Amino acid sequence: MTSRLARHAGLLAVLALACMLPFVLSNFRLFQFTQVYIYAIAILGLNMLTGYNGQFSLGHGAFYAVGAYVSAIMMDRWHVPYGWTIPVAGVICLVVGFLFGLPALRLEGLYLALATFSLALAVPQILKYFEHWTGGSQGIVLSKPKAPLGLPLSPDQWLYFLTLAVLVILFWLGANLLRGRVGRAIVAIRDNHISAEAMGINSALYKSLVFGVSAAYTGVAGALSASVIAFVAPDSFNVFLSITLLIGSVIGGLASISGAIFGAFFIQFVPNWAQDISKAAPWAIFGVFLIVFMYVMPFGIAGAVGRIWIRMTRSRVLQAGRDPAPAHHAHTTT
Amino acid sequence: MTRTRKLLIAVLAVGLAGLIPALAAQTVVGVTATEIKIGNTNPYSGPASAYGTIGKVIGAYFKKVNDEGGINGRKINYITYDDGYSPPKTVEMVRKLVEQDQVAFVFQTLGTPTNSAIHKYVNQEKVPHLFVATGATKWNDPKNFPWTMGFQPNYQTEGRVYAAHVLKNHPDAKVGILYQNDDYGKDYLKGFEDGLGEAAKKMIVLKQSHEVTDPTIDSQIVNLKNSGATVFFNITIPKFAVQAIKKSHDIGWKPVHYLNNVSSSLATVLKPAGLEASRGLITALYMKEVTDPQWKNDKGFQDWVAFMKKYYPEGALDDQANGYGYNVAILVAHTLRQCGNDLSRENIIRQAANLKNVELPLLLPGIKVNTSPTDHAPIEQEQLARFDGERWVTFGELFDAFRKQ
Amino acid sequence: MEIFTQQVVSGLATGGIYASVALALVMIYQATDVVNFAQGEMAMFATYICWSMLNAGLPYWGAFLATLGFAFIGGVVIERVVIRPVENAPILSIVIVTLGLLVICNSVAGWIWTYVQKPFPSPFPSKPFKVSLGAGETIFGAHDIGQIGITLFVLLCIYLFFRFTPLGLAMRAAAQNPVSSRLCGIRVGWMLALGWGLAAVVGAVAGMMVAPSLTLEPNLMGGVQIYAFAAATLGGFTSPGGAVLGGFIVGVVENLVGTYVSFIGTELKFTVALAMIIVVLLVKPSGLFGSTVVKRV
Amino acid sequence: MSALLEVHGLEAFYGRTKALHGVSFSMAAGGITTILGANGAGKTTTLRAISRMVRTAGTISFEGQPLEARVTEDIVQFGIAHAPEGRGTFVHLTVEENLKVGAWGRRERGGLEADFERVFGYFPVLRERRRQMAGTLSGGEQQMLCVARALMLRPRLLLLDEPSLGLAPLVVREIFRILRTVNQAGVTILLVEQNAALALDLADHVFLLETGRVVLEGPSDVLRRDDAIRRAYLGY
Amino acid sequence: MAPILSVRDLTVRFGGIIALESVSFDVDEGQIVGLIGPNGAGKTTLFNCLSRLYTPDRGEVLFRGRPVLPLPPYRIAELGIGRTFQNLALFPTLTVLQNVMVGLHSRSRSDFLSNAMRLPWVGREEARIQATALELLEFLDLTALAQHPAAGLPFGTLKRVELARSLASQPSLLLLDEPASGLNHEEVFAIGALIQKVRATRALTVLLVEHHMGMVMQVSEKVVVLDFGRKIAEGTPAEVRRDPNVVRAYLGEAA
Repeated sequence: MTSRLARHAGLLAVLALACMLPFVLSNFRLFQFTQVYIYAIAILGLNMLTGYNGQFSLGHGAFYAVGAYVSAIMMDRWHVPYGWTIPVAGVICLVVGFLFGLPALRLEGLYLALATFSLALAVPQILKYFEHWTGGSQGIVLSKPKAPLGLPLSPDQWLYFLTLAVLVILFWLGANLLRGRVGRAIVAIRDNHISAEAMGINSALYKSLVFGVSAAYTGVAGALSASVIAFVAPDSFNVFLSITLLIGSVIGGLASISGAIFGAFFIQFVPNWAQDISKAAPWAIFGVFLIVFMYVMPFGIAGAVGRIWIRMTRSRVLQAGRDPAPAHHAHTTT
Repeated sequence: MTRTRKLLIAVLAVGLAGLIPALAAQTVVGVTATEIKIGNTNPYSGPASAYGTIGKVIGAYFKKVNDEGGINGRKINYITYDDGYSPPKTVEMVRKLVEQDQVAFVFQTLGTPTNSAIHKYVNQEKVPHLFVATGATKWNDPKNFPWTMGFQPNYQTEGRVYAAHVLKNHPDAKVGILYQNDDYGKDYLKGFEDGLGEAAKKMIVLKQSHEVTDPTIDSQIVNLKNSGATVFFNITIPKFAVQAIKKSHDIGWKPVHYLNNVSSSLATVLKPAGLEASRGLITALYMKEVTDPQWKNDKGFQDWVAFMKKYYPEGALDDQANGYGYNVAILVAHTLRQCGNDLSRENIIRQAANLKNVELPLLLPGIKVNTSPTDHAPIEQEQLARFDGERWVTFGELFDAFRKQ
Repeated sequence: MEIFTQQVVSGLATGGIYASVALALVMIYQATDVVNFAQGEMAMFATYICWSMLNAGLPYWGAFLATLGFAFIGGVVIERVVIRPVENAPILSIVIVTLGLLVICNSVAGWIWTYVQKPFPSPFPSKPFKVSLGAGETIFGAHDIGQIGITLFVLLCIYLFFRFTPLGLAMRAAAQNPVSSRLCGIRVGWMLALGWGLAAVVGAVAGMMVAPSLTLEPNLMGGVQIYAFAAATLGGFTSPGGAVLGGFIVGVVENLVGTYVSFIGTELKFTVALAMIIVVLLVKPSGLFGSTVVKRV
Repeated sequence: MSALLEVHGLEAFYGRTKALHGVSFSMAAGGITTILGANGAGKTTTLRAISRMVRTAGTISFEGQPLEARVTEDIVQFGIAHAPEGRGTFVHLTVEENLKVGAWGRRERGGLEADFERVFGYFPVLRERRRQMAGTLSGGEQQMLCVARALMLRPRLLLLDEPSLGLAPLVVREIFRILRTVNQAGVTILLVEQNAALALDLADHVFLLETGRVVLEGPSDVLRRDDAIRRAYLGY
Repeated sequence: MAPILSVRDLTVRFGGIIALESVSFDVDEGQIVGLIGPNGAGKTTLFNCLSRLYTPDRGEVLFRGRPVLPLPPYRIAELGIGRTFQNLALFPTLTVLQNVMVGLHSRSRSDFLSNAMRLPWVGREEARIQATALELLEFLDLTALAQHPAAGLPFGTLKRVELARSLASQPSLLLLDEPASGLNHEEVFAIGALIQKVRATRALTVLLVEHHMGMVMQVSEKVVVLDFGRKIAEGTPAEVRRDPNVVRAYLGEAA
């Protein structure tokens, strides 16, 4: 029981720290952290699909874009308060993802990855095509939301707390989902879909639903980003976004909840560091980072942390109810 | 500190517009006795990385300024970040410049979507947003966005220049248009269509778009030829301009070919496309084409070459962007000199909006920078030119968008 | 009719570009089960090497061959140095490594050669052919024809190499059944490296054939590679011939859709091409010509 | 007769699981030795250990040269051919190509045609199927191809893993007849087999493995009468 | 007593190869039936038909008189048919406990939404699932390994984990595919005893595919022998053991 307690205490400490940040950090830093949280939500969505369920997606930027545009269009055209647009974006992405997940059932591995990649490529074009709604390539300029109820917070502080709250709720929901009956089924399908079916799991339904949930997470992240950046344009959601999310997911640790946060920090800050190291070819530095990371931590940061943790504690008896899939074992089977 | 500033902003917000200058305390940020901090974002990576060199050549020019003693004894501390042409990244980087690095002003941020993303922010924060590197029209809107200022002639204006020429010389033409499917292409298109006015519907027989990620535009050229167009307005960046010129030549389509200024480089567009195939192209220029042999003995050009060799030897001498960056860096240096010792943000934008007949070494002779509090478009003159197989030959009178309004 | 044939011809020319890169992608996938996201960038880099040699005064074919040699060595070295350490890592980790390679190639090329686009010579005459087909006249670009020819020639070479040489046979064996291959004394690791080397050669040919049409710049292959993915997916990632055919199909269909389906027009033609590919995949989940052997991904 | 293959204290591991617990035996040149035992007794693992496909401890020497430090790819250079369990057919290659792959590891490159003739002599059906994809062959033909492929190496030692697996008795008998001919042509054979009667009939020497240990050893005609084998297989 | 499982005229072809040809037999409630035959005889193919992984070309499978073949694979567990796999089909990244808990999937109901919200009843169901799983682990002497990932455990242990997982769905018919393969001598007989114990305590019917004749003979009440896709013998262990066809199929004929 102590380890579980320690875990909860640790989480609470991190959360407390996160809540204190707005009173220590500058608005700009807060904005950066807000972006990290947004990425983390998106990556958790991708992790559910790719890490836990084994369905590869190179196109999650598409759902991010859909979420952002749903939110932006609602705010811009119908003056819906931003707060309401976030769940709506999530629900719409849930449906879109589920519908995309149905045909995707027929595709495996590489072909699924490339089909989703196509989705990521097509979305910016489609956004431009429906200019009447989306503002075309000019995009939609939004207003940054202010703190409600006269809270004495700057817009950045307010958005930070809002994003943090959404993050906590979504991570809580995600963790619940992944550690329960459904989560075990999701991983079981990835590990061995034949025996999963033999255990009574309707893998077609589960895979489509996971696709939907995953898209919903990423869509919520997109909707949050629309408010935080206060601008949406097709250029914000090009194929690099999908690839960046995938990088964050793999570097953070695929089948891991905490990995989503590590990965988000990576994609937010490492390109900036790369820039500090070399102005001449920042991406070359970033590329080297990627390769070195994969050499040193082939199972991502969460995988490496997990290993170090196990080595340190040397305890084989771990607590029940933790993540069903230790990341360092993920995908070792085929 | 932040609280007082917030208070200040609150006070300012309730003040009447006319009273603002009187009430406002002068905000001096990013300036010390020995230094002035300038912020910039550029796409050093990503799809628009070809323009990254602009950020670099500006840095090289500021080094030259610093080597020569700086401006009014202050060295320029030029901070430039990569935004990868991604609007969210631009927001982040500009906020970093403004809030963390505390630059005096932001300058030459590149790209329309990227600048759109920070447009509101810099104006709310009252940070001068000078000489942005995009040809959209919205930067010249001093009423709503008093802190933002454009630089180059805007694409819509240029589109109107061509339209006027078409109406005058080929009133019965059938017009075919190829444009890049983004803000840049659509701005040109809008200017051109507006310029044609009522005649647009009748004259334009086919519009074809392409994505910047498309490998080729052959198909579009084939369709344009097939439409029977006798005038071709070509709104593409250099890579596609080369293809368009080559392909239309190859398939034997010989329209009156208007090529947008963006792709007017001899070295990177016309030569690869074939000088013969390029003969007769019409474009509108405001800068000296750095690869055009006619400027070989021009003082401004020679100065630029000498500068490039000394301060930016790795930069390409056949890249118009390096000439562009040089021009704009000189303009900002000029503006700062004009500020004298008052380097408050208010004065910087005030001076930037008070440039009178400034000449830049690589502007075409006769083209001058002029701004005013109601005119945030520094360069508004353009000159039509026709390619004679060797160089751009200017013709007709200088077109001045501002005067015409 | 004239427009139709002209669009088909220009689609074939563009399709030839996609096909040549798709071929390189398929080669690595067949040899090593890895989808190399850096394929296009490696090709671009090799093309720059060729450009530098041409600039230094080497004759075209000399530079061409030297570039192939460079590409081969480069491919082998990349496999041994960059890919091998992550050979046993999860497949997505390998994907990330190739993405790293992609950004490195792109960034370093921009750093060395700048982003200014450079004309790249074609070995073929510049004068186009005009052919009367039925109603009107159809024009074939000489370079386009030459490039399609070279792509088909490379495909033929690949076929001959794999079909008739002991080394080609060993590579096929190693890709199919590494365990049995080891038991037969085949050094599977080196076969994988060889696969990368050859794919790099195929890519370099593609780069040198593409560059005259698109002009050389570091982002030369960005768009092309995306289409090449589409082509390889359509044709089937396990079939070189299918990938080439997929390239032509994508090129032609995209042009025809853009020309004849007016409400789509040119703005959505790529989207439509992608949608088509997804539909094809749904009917045939491993592409038109792909084998149904379940591959590790 | 000097020992061709000598195995001493061989242990083998799959991950952390130990599959062999100190197997020792030696084989003379020229004979046919068979390893018998129930499923999971470690028969296949023993062959895999010789071919360096599993992590091992202990020594393996072939004609006095140690094999432990070698990698699988090198084993063929000693003249050891391994026809693996499940046949390891290259299903997308033709029969002829499969045979060519089998010849890849040998030193001398020439004489391919002669070798084809030799193995087609043993397995005439393969000659008919020469241009056919190996995947289209029947199970028996694939097994023949597997042996033929191993013979293309011109091996001195042939490791054979369950050649009777899933085959009709008539086909098995045919294959075993050929193995005898091959042996008479000078190839030493180490055979892993579940069909005990057949194996005992073919082999001159037998090892019985049980749970990773050699429990019984001797000439086959002696062991044929031993109940241990019956027990190991039929459980009574 | 009506048979719990009836296999009627089952025929499966792969390409040209006939894997099963007109196989018919019954399994009576409460029996342990052994299904034996040499490698490649079609035992696993038959099993895969029963759990709907393959669709036979002809024939019928009735479970308690109800046709099984029209159902999708994931509905089989619900009916009360559990199975294990020949080469272990555990979920390697899940812990032993979680593997067994997946086995209870068909005996639990909570959905995506209620799981994510962790509604009180989900917590109760989860507790029930876990308690049942732990009980099974206790029963199979696996409690100490509950939190260990399935990957990396010894083969024999994994066999028991798989057995536990298949029991979790409280099947009335258990299909065991080579439970003894890869086990050592002592383990084989231990698992034999275990199967009998399971049958006795859980009121099960067991259909057992097994290579290890000793074990089959020890535990089965009835044995069905397949060879080359055909049923060559059926009867009590003693009868089958004496059947010359069986002896020939197993020990082979000396050439």
